[in-house]
Amino acid sequence: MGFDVSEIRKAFPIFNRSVHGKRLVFLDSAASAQKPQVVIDAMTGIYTHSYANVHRGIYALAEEATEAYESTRHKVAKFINAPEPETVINVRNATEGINLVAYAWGNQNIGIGDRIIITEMEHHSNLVPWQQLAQRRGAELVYLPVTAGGELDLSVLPSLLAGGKTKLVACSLMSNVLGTVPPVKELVAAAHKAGALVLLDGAQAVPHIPVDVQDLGCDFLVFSGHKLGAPGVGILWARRELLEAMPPFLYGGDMILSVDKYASTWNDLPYKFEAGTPAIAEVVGLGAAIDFLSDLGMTAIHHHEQALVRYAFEHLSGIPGLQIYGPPPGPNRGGAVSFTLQDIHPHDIASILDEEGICVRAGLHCAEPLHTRFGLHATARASFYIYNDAADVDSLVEGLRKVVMILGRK
Amino acid sequence: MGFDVSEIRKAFPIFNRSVHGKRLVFLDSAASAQKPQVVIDAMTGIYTHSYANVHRGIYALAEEATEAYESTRHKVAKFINAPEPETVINVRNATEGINLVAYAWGNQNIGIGDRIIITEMEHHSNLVPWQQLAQRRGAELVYLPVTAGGELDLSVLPSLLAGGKTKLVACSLMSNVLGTVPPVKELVAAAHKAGALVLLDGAQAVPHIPVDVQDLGCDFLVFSGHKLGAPGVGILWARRELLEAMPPFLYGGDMILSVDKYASTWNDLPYKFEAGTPAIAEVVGLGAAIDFLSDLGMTAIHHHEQALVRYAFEHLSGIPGLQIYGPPPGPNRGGAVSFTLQDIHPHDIASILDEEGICVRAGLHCAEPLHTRFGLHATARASFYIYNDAADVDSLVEGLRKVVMILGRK
Amino acid sequence: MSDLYREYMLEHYHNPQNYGVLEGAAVDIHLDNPTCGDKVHITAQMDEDGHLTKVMFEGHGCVVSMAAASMLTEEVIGKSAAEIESMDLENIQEMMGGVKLSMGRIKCAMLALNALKRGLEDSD
Amino acid sequence: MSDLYREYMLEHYHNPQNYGVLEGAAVDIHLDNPTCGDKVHITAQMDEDGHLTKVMFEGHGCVVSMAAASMLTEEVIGKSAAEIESMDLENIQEMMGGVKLSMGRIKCAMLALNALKRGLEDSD
Ligand SMILES: Cc1ncc(COP(=O)(O)O)c(C=O)c1O
Ligand SMILES: Cc1ncc(COP(=O)(O)O)c(C=O)c1O
Repeated sequence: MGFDVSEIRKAFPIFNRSVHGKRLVFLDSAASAQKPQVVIDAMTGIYTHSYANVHRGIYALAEEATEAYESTRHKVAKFINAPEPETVINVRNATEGINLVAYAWGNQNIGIGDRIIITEMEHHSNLVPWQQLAQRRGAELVYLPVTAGGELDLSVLPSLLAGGKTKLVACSLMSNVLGTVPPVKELVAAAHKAGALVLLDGAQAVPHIPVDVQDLGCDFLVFSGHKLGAPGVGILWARRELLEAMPPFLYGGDMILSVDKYASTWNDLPYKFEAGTPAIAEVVGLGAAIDFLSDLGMTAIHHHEQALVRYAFEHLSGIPGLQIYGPPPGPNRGGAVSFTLQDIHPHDIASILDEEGICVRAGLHCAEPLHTRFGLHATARASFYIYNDAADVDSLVEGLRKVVMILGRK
Repeated sequence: MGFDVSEIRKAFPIFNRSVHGKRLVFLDSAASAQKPQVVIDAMTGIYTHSYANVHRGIYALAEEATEAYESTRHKVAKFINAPEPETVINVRNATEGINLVAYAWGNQNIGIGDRIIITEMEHHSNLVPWQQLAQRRGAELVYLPVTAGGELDLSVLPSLLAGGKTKLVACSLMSNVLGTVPPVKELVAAAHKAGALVLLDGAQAVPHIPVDVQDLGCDFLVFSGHKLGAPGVGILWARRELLEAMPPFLYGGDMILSVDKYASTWNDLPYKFEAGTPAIAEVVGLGAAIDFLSDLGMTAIHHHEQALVRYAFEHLSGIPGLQIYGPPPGPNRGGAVSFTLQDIHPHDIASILDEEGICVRAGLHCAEPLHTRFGLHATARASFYIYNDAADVDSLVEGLRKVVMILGRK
Repeated sequence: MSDLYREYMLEHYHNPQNYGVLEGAAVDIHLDNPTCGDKVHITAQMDEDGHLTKVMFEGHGCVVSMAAASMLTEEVIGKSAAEIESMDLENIQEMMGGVKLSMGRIKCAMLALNALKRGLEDSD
Repeated sequence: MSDLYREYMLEHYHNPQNYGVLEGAAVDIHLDNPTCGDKVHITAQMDEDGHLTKVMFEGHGCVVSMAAASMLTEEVIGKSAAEIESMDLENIQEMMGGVKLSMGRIKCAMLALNALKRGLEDSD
């Protein structure tokens, strides 16, 4: 399976623990990923050797902290192939990044009669901000449908884009429920032709597949550090012209050049969008996580996860009454595998698997309209990352057989 | 000086390092405080033993992480004597907390002709959000003046509050430049009598003096974890009725109860205001920092810092041309001591002190209108915390004599 | 095996007691946990003194929510609205044979009781 | 002692060269670093070929910004606008005797050069 999972697992201290006396089988990385020791050490290192508030500080500690903090910006820019580090904005998480765009860009650019297109497979974080923006501004929110096979139905796109009213298309680069990786370049081309901008939600994609904002041609990209092995910090990337034209979102220290009692002038990019003291050590941790992933190689990671998904499909399909949602294994499929099992409630699946040391998520995965689309109240989801292997899938399959034994139809 | 600084210093690993071959004398805690080992260990512990996304998770890891995360909310509530933990909202920093109120409460409650009162000594984070809100909503922003002695001039307050147009008074509980602790209870009483709410910026106060929201009688309080030894996370506290009446600020995962394509219902407090994956380990770190401070005792901390300020005033006054801004030592004085030295630029003061291992801040300290009020381009600021002692002040005095020797008037 | 999935719980899950709807009942309430999709519909009848004489439930959800609902329909017979109002998580855990519910499952276990409480309030 | 506060720098700081204002100069520009309060006012004269013949400065700020301004008024004599435009941090550090400026001081050192560049643009 491409690379040496047992070696990788050694880099993550959490795998030294057991759960209920069983081996830890962590299959919930789509919710949040485990942290490698290098990330923990990077943060401990800052706190132990070089901590101080960043920017403005003239003393050595502050210079060192600022350098460490700013170096992540360069790493992130390289990681997503952003043309300039100043277009990389540190935010709290993907959710805040999307809200920043919805407030700062949206309030200025979305008005009565304008249209925002999102898709039926969006996470609530890439749905509710647009729903509320549309309500606030008297705009129209329309949904690109998802097919029964879990793909975006792009055939509808031209009619949704027709008329030139669409100002924004917001779409996930990888579904956190179905694993779907939609044909984003096609979508971007169509949107741009119709005069609309494109925001891509990379919360699931950036940790798992190579993402290149210039190749994708998108206008905005957001993602969260915690899903790629970093602590609680997120990134908004946007094209420079857009960031320059946008008013600030949060106001306060660091984002201003000069403040007078009744007027202020804003700082340059990226600081204009980074109000207040940033999450210094956390950003440094993000840099370490990106180094760690880059060493493994994003393409290798994607191949590894594709192989795991294929293996999972093969072995899960033998369980009576188990149904997987989303596209079949393949290059346009990420490592989130959501399923139902007979009429057993996903909560019970997760509870019984927990007894076996297996961590899966159960519920709506913050994608209620998508579940409604499939007529589902909830699903169980296993999701893979670099520290998972075929043995984890085997444990899952065994655990699910136990679930059926305990709760299955007699 | 009340407690044993040399013991406390051992709890902070950064004091094992030297700077330019000299002993580290860290006098910039008002910008951001150093982290005790227990805080670093709390975060490492979560990442090593119990990390998973919080809420909704049914497996053991997620339960453990959620329990650790939520236990901080109880600690914070107790620390500031908030009546209910659900009124404690985790935000990124004090700045985001203030912006949350300015957007969610402000957009709904501030309109044309309304008045917002702030003070001349506010940090930009408690100034620019109100300035911009006033501009956005056609409201009036007025300033409570600061006296030459660095106190709030409360004599003007009745006339500013007259007419019942004032909806909000926003005021710092401790100036980050002058150290002033204004008579907030008096201010709250007057504001409430005039029908205005009061937001207190506790970014400087909460780490250094006992703060009791019920005793103060305020409506909103914000502060930042990083200034009290925790990582990058902040707190907004507000009265329940206010939080319940406010619309959400950020939209996304976790803050909703239910999402339909065109409408959503919001989650209960506190989650309604915590969109997206929170800073899990950071919040746990905040809990550890609060435990650490509580063990020392906030009153003891305040006494310790008062004694240091008194010592600093005595010894700094011997330096020719040195002028301190702000009130004299006393119970209503925090540990931030800002000064100028002849016509030597504060940048040069900070640079030369850095050579001696002494960290002070130089500039406007994000309080430009306050500097304008005193006709200053910049000041140098030394600020004290639990790990500082008289020897640090002695080093500062010695360093400043060197500055005068190198750059002083001939 | 887990405390939660013992014989007693599974009995109630596989063979729920009082499953169905009491037509024209004084108490008639729907409640759901939107975050996990559990739903109950509770109907109940009282005597003149306000003591519950018959309680039925319908719905779908996990073992915990359905077994708790089933047990509750037996547990509350003869109780007054005030007695129901004073029931809490502890009573429910006891009713379920002394399990200690984890945080993630408390909402499931409390769903039927919360519905019944609300239904009794509404019927005032 | 720090590289920054050597004799050479202090000379320029205590006895700035070309301090003052050139009346009616072709280049006349004010620039400040709002974040630290450094301010310069630069005036400059050119010959017919566009080479700088006289540059003066006024202002207040730290040793770095003031010494850099003072040195610059000497350094740039005889240079064309294009030559000024191509000057960067490295040239300034060299001009200052080969110091390595820390991040926090770069803006101070560059203030006068940035002002002169902008003044030359404006005078086009
Ligand atoms: C008085 C005061 N208010 C607000 C802030 C802003 O805090 P933060 O940067 O953590 O948001 C600060 C910190 O510099 C401060 O000193
Ligand atoms: C596709 C997608 N978008 C957005 C988010 C929100 O990320 P965060 O909670 O880190 O803001 C998630 C995470 O659950 C996600 O999977």
